[in-house]
This record gives sequence, structure tokens and C-alpha cells, in this order.
Amino acid sequence: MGIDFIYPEFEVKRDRERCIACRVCERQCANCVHSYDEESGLMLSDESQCVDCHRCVSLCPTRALKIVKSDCALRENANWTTDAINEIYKQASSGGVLLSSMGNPKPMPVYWDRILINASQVTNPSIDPLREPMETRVFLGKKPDRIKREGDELCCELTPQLELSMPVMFSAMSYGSISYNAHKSLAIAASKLGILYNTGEGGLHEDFYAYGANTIVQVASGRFGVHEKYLEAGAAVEIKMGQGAKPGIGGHLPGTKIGSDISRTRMIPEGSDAISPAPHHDIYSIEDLRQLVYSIKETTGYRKPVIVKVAAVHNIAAITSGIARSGADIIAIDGFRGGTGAAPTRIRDNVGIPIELALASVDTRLREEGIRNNVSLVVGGSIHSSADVIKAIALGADACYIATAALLALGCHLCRTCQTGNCNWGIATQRPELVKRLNPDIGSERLINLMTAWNHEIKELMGGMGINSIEALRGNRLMLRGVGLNGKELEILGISHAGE
Amino acid sequence: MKRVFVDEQWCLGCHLCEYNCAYANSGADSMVKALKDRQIFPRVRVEDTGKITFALSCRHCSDPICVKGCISGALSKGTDGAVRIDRDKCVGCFTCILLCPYGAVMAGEGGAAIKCELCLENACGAPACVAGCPNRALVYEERG
Amino acid sequence: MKQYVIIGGGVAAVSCVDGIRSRDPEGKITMICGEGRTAYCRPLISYCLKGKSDFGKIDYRPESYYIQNRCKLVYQKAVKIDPIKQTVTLEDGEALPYDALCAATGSDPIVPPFEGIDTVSAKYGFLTEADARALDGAVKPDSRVLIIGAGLIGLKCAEGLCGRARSVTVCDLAPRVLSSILDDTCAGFMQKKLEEHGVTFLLSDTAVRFDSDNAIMQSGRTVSFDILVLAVGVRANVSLIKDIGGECGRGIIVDDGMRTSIENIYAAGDCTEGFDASLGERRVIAILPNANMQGRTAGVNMAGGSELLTNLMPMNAIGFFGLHALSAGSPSGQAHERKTDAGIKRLYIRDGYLSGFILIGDITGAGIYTAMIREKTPLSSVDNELLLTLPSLAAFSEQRRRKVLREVV
Amino acid sequence: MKKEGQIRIPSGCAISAAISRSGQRITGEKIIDSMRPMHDRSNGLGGGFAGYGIYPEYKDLYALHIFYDSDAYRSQCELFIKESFEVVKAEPIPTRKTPEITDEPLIWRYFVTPLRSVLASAQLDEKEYVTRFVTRVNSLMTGCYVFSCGKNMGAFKAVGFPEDVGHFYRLEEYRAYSWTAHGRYPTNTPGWWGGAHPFALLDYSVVHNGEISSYDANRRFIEMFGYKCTLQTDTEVITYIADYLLRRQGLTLEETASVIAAPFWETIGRMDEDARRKATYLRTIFGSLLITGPFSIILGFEGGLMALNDRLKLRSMVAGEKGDFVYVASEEAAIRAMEPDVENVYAPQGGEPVIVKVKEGQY
Repeated sequence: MGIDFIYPEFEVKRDRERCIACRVCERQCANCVHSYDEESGLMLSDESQCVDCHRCVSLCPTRALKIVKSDCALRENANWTTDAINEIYKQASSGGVLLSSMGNPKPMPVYWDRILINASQVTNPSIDPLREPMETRVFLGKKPDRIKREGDELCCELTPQLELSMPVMFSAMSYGSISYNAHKSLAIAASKLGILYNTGEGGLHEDFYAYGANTIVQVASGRFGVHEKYLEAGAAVEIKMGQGAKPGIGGHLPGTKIGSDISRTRMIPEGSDAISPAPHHDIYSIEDLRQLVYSIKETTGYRKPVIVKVAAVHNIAAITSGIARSGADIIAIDGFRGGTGAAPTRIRDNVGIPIELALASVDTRLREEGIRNNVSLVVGGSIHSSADVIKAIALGADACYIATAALLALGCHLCRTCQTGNCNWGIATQRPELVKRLNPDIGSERLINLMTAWNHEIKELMGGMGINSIEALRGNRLMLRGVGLNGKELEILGISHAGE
Repeated sequence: MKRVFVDEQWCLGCHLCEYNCAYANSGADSMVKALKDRQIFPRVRVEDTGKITFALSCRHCSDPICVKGCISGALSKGTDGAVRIDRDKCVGCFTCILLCPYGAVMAGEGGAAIKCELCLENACGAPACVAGCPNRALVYEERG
Repeated sequence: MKQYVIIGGGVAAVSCVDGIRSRDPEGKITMICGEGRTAYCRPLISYCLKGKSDFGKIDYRPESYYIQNRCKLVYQKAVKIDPIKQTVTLEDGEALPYDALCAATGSDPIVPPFEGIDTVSAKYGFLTEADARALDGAVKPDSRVLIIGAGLIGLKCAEGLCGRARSVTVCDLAPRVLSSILDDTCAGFMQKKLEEHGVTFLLSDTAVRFDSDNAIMQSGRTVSFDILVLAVGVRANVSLIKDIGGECGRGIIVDDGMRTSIENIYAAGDCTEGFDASLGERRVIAILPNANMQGRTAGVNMAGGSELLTNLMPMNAIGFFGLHALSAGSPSGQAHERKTDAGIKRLYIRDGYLSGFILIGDITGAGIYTAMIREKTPLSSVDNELLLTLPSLAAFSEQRRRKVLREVV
Repeated sequence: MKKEGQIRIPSGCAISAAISRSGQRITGEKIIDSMRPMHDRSNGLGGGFAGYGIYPEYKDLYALHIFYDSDAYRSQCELFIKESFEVVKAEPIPTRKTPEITDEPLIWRYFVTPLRSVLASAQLDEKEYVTRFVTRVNSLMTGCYVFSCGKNMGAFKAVGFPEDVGHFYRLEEYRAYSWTAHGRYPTNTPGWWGGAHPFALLDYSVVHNGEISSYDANRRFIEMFGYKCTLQTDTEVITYIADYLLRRQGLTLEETASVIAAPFWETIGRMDEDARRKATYLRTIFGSLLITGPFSIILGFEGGLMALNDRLKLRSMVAGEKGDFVYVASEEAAIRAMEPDVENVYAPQGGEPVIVKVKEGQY
């Protein structure tokens, strides 16, 4: 109170004409915003607890509720924004590092939105995906420089490849940062779709070994839940070097979220904080990475492709070039807009670079070095739509990682308070009564719907360009044009400006 | 026949089914008009012990004892298998409440007994509780 | 083709037809309707007086029912059974042959030999439609009504007449109303409710002598009336079976298959003395649900089936002016009681089972208790704490809940 | 206005080819005739031919055909040639003045063989050596452009209608066992001679009709292996792909076809185990060389040719034969112009290669 007081960010607007006091809002709000007053028979609200997650808004049967931004304002200041000021107040009172969740919300340029896609007119035909086959199947993994023959016969052995029905995968989210039901939804959807999901650094719950063929198991700096069976369980192993939302730092899952199930899965004591160190302490340079890559390959008998995931940082092109020579089969790059269950605000909002630029420079660099075919490129960090996927592929990616989009499909309303563990949508929480709010039947269905819709759109867009197979789009930058981008940006993206 | 089945694993105890039911059977054209500032008389009842929660409505038993015990002939099992109640005939003796093994018959407004009729008799045509369940804890389907 | 004869035209008789037809669509069924009409819902007659129902709506089954089930109706009384020839003789002397016979003869009112009862001109019973119609026609706004008997019939009659007569007085030798069903406390609730609506009670007292429109009471006082209703009680109608040596107690004795002691003769309904599962002994349980179930069982077995009815017990839903008392089983064993001004909940527990209960006021989910008695659910298998507070499926095992919630029951 | 190399120019086309299975050599008239009925498929902004077996007397030497913008450029380039090759013969390519063909550059040819010493120090095989030489000239040297560099074969092209180009180059004086021809319909072009087709590298020559939609994917992939797509034309990239797959990866013609016009996964799924493994293997490795969008190409090479349509057959292409000769063209009319009594005329399926090898490849 007093000097520490910050006026609530949101207001709960309840239409008294409409409210029937059914108390659904009260029962559904884990932040205890709503309460029922027996005397007056009225619903009351304590907006100071409101995180604007819209659970109550969505479930109110009479549409009596809306959440609006509070208009209680500090004196306008283009330099000292309200956020900046409030953050100072918070730190002055707490002395602590500010925490946030999900992706960087700052108005940084979204290059996807400055890139336009081509279509065929006259000189060659567009292709109608409803009438002609339209192929989105992708194989991720190292491709040999030369074919092999025994006598005249091609010998068709390939290093392990991941086959995807479409160029999208669910990116790493650990069991712990998200709920059992969220994981289950992803697992079911991935296997029904013929794509993969990623365990993140939370180990793999025994119930989900069944979905192994569609699972990427992650090995991160904390090594939580990593053991031989775990590595064997997945279709691929991902070494997480960094994450777009918080490059250069590790992770921290508070002990409050480490229930018995999670402690068993992560192989750490119940209630103890799960802290992933910033670096892998067995990787202080690129040659160390090579050793980890190969020790994993040894463990898994060279049957699983190894993915190395890095955050998009300034020197990304050189870094990936190094990784491409480290034995990795796939490189995943996570842009600075990528999401997280919790990250220091300053790091989330100020560290890393946009995925579009990172991807373009990496693809160009690897081609210049003639090693683009040694690895597949998977990019993530705020892929919003099928159009973004098309643009990413045309810039040079083999596939995209989505996580925030997947969570949105599961009901996330981007209130960005995952760190509290009170997710009203049953996603970023371990409280059983909240976890049950996400029925995996519904969750997986919605994920499948989303991916199916995207795949339709991808095919439409490809058809428009006269392309009927996704590999003919990969790195096909002529299919892209920039708008409102400066010469340098265009140069890095390797595309012409619209009209050129 | 299609019945309403309940998966308590997914029931959130939000009680929306009760309100959707009361509204569906109110005949009113808006939930607000139907339910605001009124005691509601749903034909589905959410049981909530804090640990266990589920919504329960008439199971439309294959051999409904409520029908056997009805003193006025108001309760009947139709050829479609649905157990219905004729409000004109019902005198509100509540023998049905005494007999229903699931507590799925309730005292309605004005003393007559009420029970789930699968919304076959109202404008919805299919159970409103199911349609309104946010977590698919209620499903309306054919089962063995 | 098998020939079935049913003596009686009530609920048990109709259910008997259902039972027969469930196994034998062909057989010839004859129903002897001694009351001169087809089955109707007797309990409704008080609601007819009250105007909550009317005589037009009380048929238990529509006429079409008898046609569809090819059930021959004979509007006479049965006078005699010949178990050797297997015939039933009617008033007019006709003898109906049967292969299987069901006695659903119901019960008759008890009329004690009051002194001077013949001097009373306006005296009525309250059991049949005819009784109700007569009373309905007789009662005037300025009538003073005296009802002898504070049993269920008497009180329903009182409720029905409330507001239709100048005064309604109920007397009974017993110290409380509904003495055969309720104890003092519970009876108190019901009596209070009726008194609130203007019914006067003279308890532990009854008429000993009548003098035209005066009743001279045991206590010596005189009660003047314009209409006298005799609702002292009913007696199972066993004579036809008794006459041919059929085993009878207070009712015709039947086994779980509704067989009497005489071959090919079955009995069902109020006239029978069946086995009270909640009490563990035989007794007459004259309630409609049992009549229905017994009739059906009798019918099925008459048609060659082998159905047993092993869970009969008393179940009463009593209500006056919106106050409801639901009870089932037998009030024996250890009682658990919760009492409020509005009502009472009392559960009886014997040897780890619920043996009976009574709810007055809040009756939500009462059937869950009833089922526990009927199905002999061991209390060890449920959450007692919860159950004692409110009847709840949540108190049962998860398997049980799964069955109820996710399967067809 | 930008020319090929500075900008990508889509174009429609006419293609045609005639080949003798026995290696019997015929003069250029026939192939010129084949282009006449397809006049409207070109717009006068480019035409060209390739002939195989035309230089028997120099059959072991690389025949470099070069356009020069001026003598200054020529002498500059010839210095470079002399640094790299022993030049056995250098001469202007004989042409005939004709009003339809104007603004011709200097057109020279050189019969050369790599200088042993240089070749040795470069540690390259001959063909790679020549390829790199040509790539350097075409990408780095202005005013000169090598448009043909194979042995015992040559490309002849110009701005104009194909029939006029044939007349201009006096093709009736050349005798080849295999001829391919191209008429061009660019949507816009300054009409640069180098931009005309066929495009040739070593003994590979490609004539192509269509506009491929996979161009940049193919280009950016193939350029990883030392090729430079200086013209930004489909024909150029297709030629490099053919060279890469046939010469560098050592794929068979059939395998090459199944990379360029890969069967659909659905089709692969229906193949027998062995075929499926191969098809999957090739498609997985060389996915970036799948060519989508409409094309019909005729790939000429020493001792044969291969004609191929895109897998949806979005461009017309027919084949036919008569006796020793096999004919392929955009239109049947073109074939009948060469052989009125042509037999077994058919339209190959999309992705189904038509492969002709002279003397069963023993040529």
C-alpha cells in the first residue's frame, strides 16, 4: 500500500442488467477476483487480482462480463511510459529481478508482416490443390553429399531422418512448465497429425512413452529426466543450447510446481526447485558440443537424429555453421520473440534477434559454405500463421516450430502470468483442479484443427505460386518480396522489394 | 437411444449445465429474462464434494422404477426410451423422488416434479447441458 | 392358447396384464373389474376434491390400452373360485375357466360397528372414486366435516376438503396423526401443517356413538357435523382365497413369485401379505408401487416365467400443502437425526446397513436412500459422513459412479 | 532495360529435336523446317539449335562458341583462353547476312584442349576444368560470353525467329546425328544473343519450354556446388542440374529424371519395395532439385538425348519415330514437318522420360 501501491491494470466490467449471479466466474477464477455477496445477492470483484485471462469472460453464460484496461493513468509521458515507471516501483519495493512469461510483447518489427508472397499469372499456371496433388511432406535430417552405389545398385541407406506430414512441429514445452493434460493434448495431436512434439527439459512422463514415435526428447543444461530409456523413447533428441525468450540464461521451475509426478519424471526431489544452469557445464565451446552430439548418437546407436537448438543471437550465422559441422542433423533456431513459462523481463525483451533475419542469414551462410544439405533448419519464435510458415520455408527453413500458437489453440489467452502457476485454462499450472480444465480430447482436437487449417492454407498458397511440393519452395526467395524494408534488411533477407 | 453420459474426470463444477438447463426449459428467449433474480429449477444437479464433482440428470433407465411408482400416470417411458413427465397429470406427490435411485427427479416450481427430458420437449431438441458444457464432461450419445 | 383371469381391476391387475403380455402375446386375458370401471389412480381422489386433478384424468391406463393388449373386461364381481375345475364364478353365475388366475382384489374399508351409525344420513367412505364423487357432490361451503381416522386416507381427505367446507375436524384414537407411519416428532410436523390450513384435530379420542348429525366422543364431548367421513382404515380383501383354503394372514400370503398356496393361483397388490425386505418379515404393504411390481411379477410367472420380487418394503410419500414426508424401510436400528424448524432427516442404521429413513421438508435425492435399502448397500462401501448429511451419489465408490454416470442403467 | 542475368525473364517457347539411333548424320534443314509451323510459339526475340557430331575432325577437342561485343573484349578473352588451353583452331563462325537477323555480335569458335600443366596443377578432371573456365568467363568477364563448350557438338543461337537463325548460321552445311532446336517467346527482353537457347555446358545442351516455379530453390541449391546462374534462366539452371546429377553425382538418366520430375509420394507409396526405397532415397537427398511448374525439356548430350515433362505435364510435348529416327517437339506439326509419315506418335506422361541413345549408348 501507500508508496508501493500500483493501481490495478484491469477493470472488471460487470453488466448488472445481465448478471444472473450464477457464480460461474467465481468458481472459475483461480485468482479469486469474483465473489458472491449473500446479503445483496450480487457478484463482487477484486480487480487487483485480475490478470485478464478471460476465463470468466469466456464462460459467463449471459455475456455480462468484460475486462478492460484501467484508465487510471499517470501523467502522460512519451519517454517514461507507465510500464517503465511501474517496473521501477516494483523493483524499488522488491529489490528483485522482474519476471514475465510468454513472448516479447514490445513493438519490435515483425518482418513476416513486411514480406509478401508471389502468385502465378499467365506465364505459368497456378495449381489447384483441390484437383492436383499438393505435397507438404518433409524429411528432416542430414543429406549425404554423394550418393552411394554398390556396383550399379544405389544403396539407399540414409542417416536417420524425421518424416513430417507438414513442415510444422510443436516446440519444446516441459512437463512442469505446462500441465499433464497440455502435454497429452500435444502428444495425441502430434501422433494423429504425423508430426512431432517436444518434451522440453522436463523429461517424459511414463504415460507418454506410447507417443514416442512422434516425440522429440530434449536434453538441456539441467539434464532433468534424462536417462537411456528416455533418449531411446523419442524419435529424435534435441540438445537445447538456448531459447529465444531468454538467450544466455537457464531455467527455473519453482519447487511449488514439482509435485510427485513431476519429481518422478524429472528425477529430482519433490518440492525442490528445478534450476537449469545458463550453460551446459560440459559444453564451453563448439568442440564440446560435438562430443555431446556424438555421445548421444552412441547411446542411441545412431538411430536418432540429433537436433541442436539455439537462440537467435547476433552471430547466429557463424554459430550455426559451427553446429552444422558438429554432427548435428538438425538445427533449431529460436527467435527473440519466442515464448517462455517464465523469464527475466529484461532478457526476454532485450536479448536476441528476430528469427526472420537470423534464418535468412543462416540459410545464406550455410549455402555459401556449401553445407546447407548437411543439416535441416527448423525455426521458431512467434510463427503466427500458415503464411509465416510459407515465408519461413521460402527464406530457407525446412520446417517451423510453433508453441505459442499451439497454446492459444489449447485455450491460452496470453495473459502472460504463467509464472504464477494459476493458469485458469489448465495449461501453465500443476494445480489438479485447474489442470482438469483442459480435456485432452478437446485440446488435441483443436490442435489438429489448427494444423489441418494451416496445411490447407499452405497448399493454397503453394498452389498459387505454381508449386506442388514443399521442397520446391524451400529457399525459393524469388517467391518473396519485401514492403517498407530498407536496403539492408532486404539484403539480409535476400529478397527484392515489392515492384522490383 | 442417445443418453447424457457424464465423465466426472472433466467436470469442473462450474454449474453451467444447471443454468443452461433451467434456461432451456424456461421457454424464455433470453437467459437473463429466464433466470435473473429467480430461484432456478434445473433438471440436472451438480454434486460437488470439493473433491468429486459431476452433474447428474435422469439416466432414462431401461426399467425406470419412477414410472412404476407414479401414482398419477404422469411419468411414462416413451417408445424412444426417454422417460417423460406429464405436468398436467403430476399432482406433486413426489413418490418419484422417493424412488429414483439417483436423485435425478426434483421438485419443480409450483410443486410438480421435474426431470431431464433430454430437451426433446423444448426448443433445443438436444440436451442444453451437453451443448453448454465447457469441458465435454457431459456427452450426448448412444452407448451399449 | 392359455387363459388368464385376473380378479380385480386395479393397478396390480393392469401390471399383471403387462407381465403376461411381456411373455405371452397370444393368451386370452379376462379382467374382472368389480368396481365397475377400469383401473384408475386411487390416490388421486383427494387431489380431485382439492381441484389439483379431476376425475377425468385419473385413469391409470387409457381405454386403448385394454384393446391393444386384447384384455377382456368383465364389469362384475367374482363370487367364487373352483380351484379343481379352475374356474371363477361371476355374479351372474357364469364360470370363467382359467389356466392361471391372479387375485388382485385390493382392500375394503373397515367400518367399526358404531352405535347409532345408521342414524347418520350424510356418511361417506373415502377409498374409491365413487366415494370421492359422492363426497365431492355433498360438501358445501358451510359444511362442517368430521373425519373419523387420522391415517393417510383421512388426512388426504382433510387436505382435499380444506377450504371447501366451513370446518374440517379429524379425530383418532391414536395420540398422533399417521400413527402407523410416523412417530410423534414427524407426525407433529404434518399435523402442524394441516392445522395451519385450518384442520382441527381431536386425538386420543374418537366417536363412540352417533346421533344423526352429532358424534358423541369418548371424551364425552359432542361434535356436531354435516358430513361424516369414515376413514378408520382398510382390510385386505382375502375372502375368495380364504374360502377355498388358501393360506392367508392379514393378507393373502404369497411367495416372492406372487404364488399363493393354491396351484395356478397368484395374488398381487393390497390384498397380499408379502415379505418386507427392510424388516425381514411378512406384512401387508398396501402401496401403489408395490402393487405395480407385484402385479407384473405375478403376470410374468403366470405366463410361465420365473421372476422373483425380493425387495418389497414400505415406501411412503406423504404431502400436505407442500410439506412432504418421504419415508422408506422400517424405523428400526440406530437412528441418526438432523432436525431443523423446517423439517427433519432421520436415518435408521442396522448391522451396517441403512434399514429405513424419513425426510420431512428437504426431500432432495431421497431415492438414493431408498435404493440403498432396497439394494442392501453395505455402509462400509460408501462415505457415511457425506451420506448422513445429504443423499449423494458422490458418496458411492468410483466404480459405482462410473456405472451410473457412464453406462446405461 | 535489364537483360538476362540482371533480372529473371519468364518466356514461352517451342522446342524440337531429331536424332538417329544409328548415328546417321543429317544436315540442319530438317530441324529448321520443324520450327516453321511453330512460328507463333516464338516472338522473334530468340532462336537456336544444337547439333551433335558436327565436328568429327575435331572430335577430341572442346569447341568453344563465344559471343564478343567487340574486338577489344575478344583479345582480352583470347588471352585468358590461351592461359588455359592449347588452341588448335580459332575462327569466326560462318554466318549468312539476312535482313531478319541484325545487331549480331562477333561470333567465334575455338577448338581447344586444356593445357596439361595447368590442368595438373589445378588437380581437376578435364570437364570440371572446362566448366570452371566457362563459369569464370561468363560471370566475371564483360563483353564476352561462352555459349557452347562441348566436344564434337555446338550450339548456335541468336535473336530472331528460329528458322531465320538456322538460315543465318548456315546449318545446312552441318551434319549431326542429333539436332535440337528452340524458339523463344520472352515476355520482355532487350534481345540479348546470349539469352537465346539452347543453353549448353560441356556436351550438355538444353532446350526448354515453360516457366518453372521452383527456380530459386533449384538455383540456390545448385549454386552450392560451384555453378553460377548468370542468366537466371530456367534452361541454364536445368542444364546445371543435369550436369550435377549426371556428371558429378553419376546418376543414370532415369534416376536424373526421377529427381527433376520426382514421382508424387503417393505414387512412391504404391511402388514395390525396391523401387520405393530408391525413389524415397533420391527424393529425400535431392528434394531441392525437384523442378515444379510447367516444363518440357530436351536434354542433348553426346550420344543421345532425353526429353522430359514436368510431373503434372503442364506443357505440351509429343514424340514419334520413323525408321532410324526419333523425333520430339512441342507440337506434332513440327514432327510432321520433318517426317510426314512419322509413326507411333504419342504424348509422354508427365515425368516419364523419353531417352534415346545412339547405338544403344555405344556411340
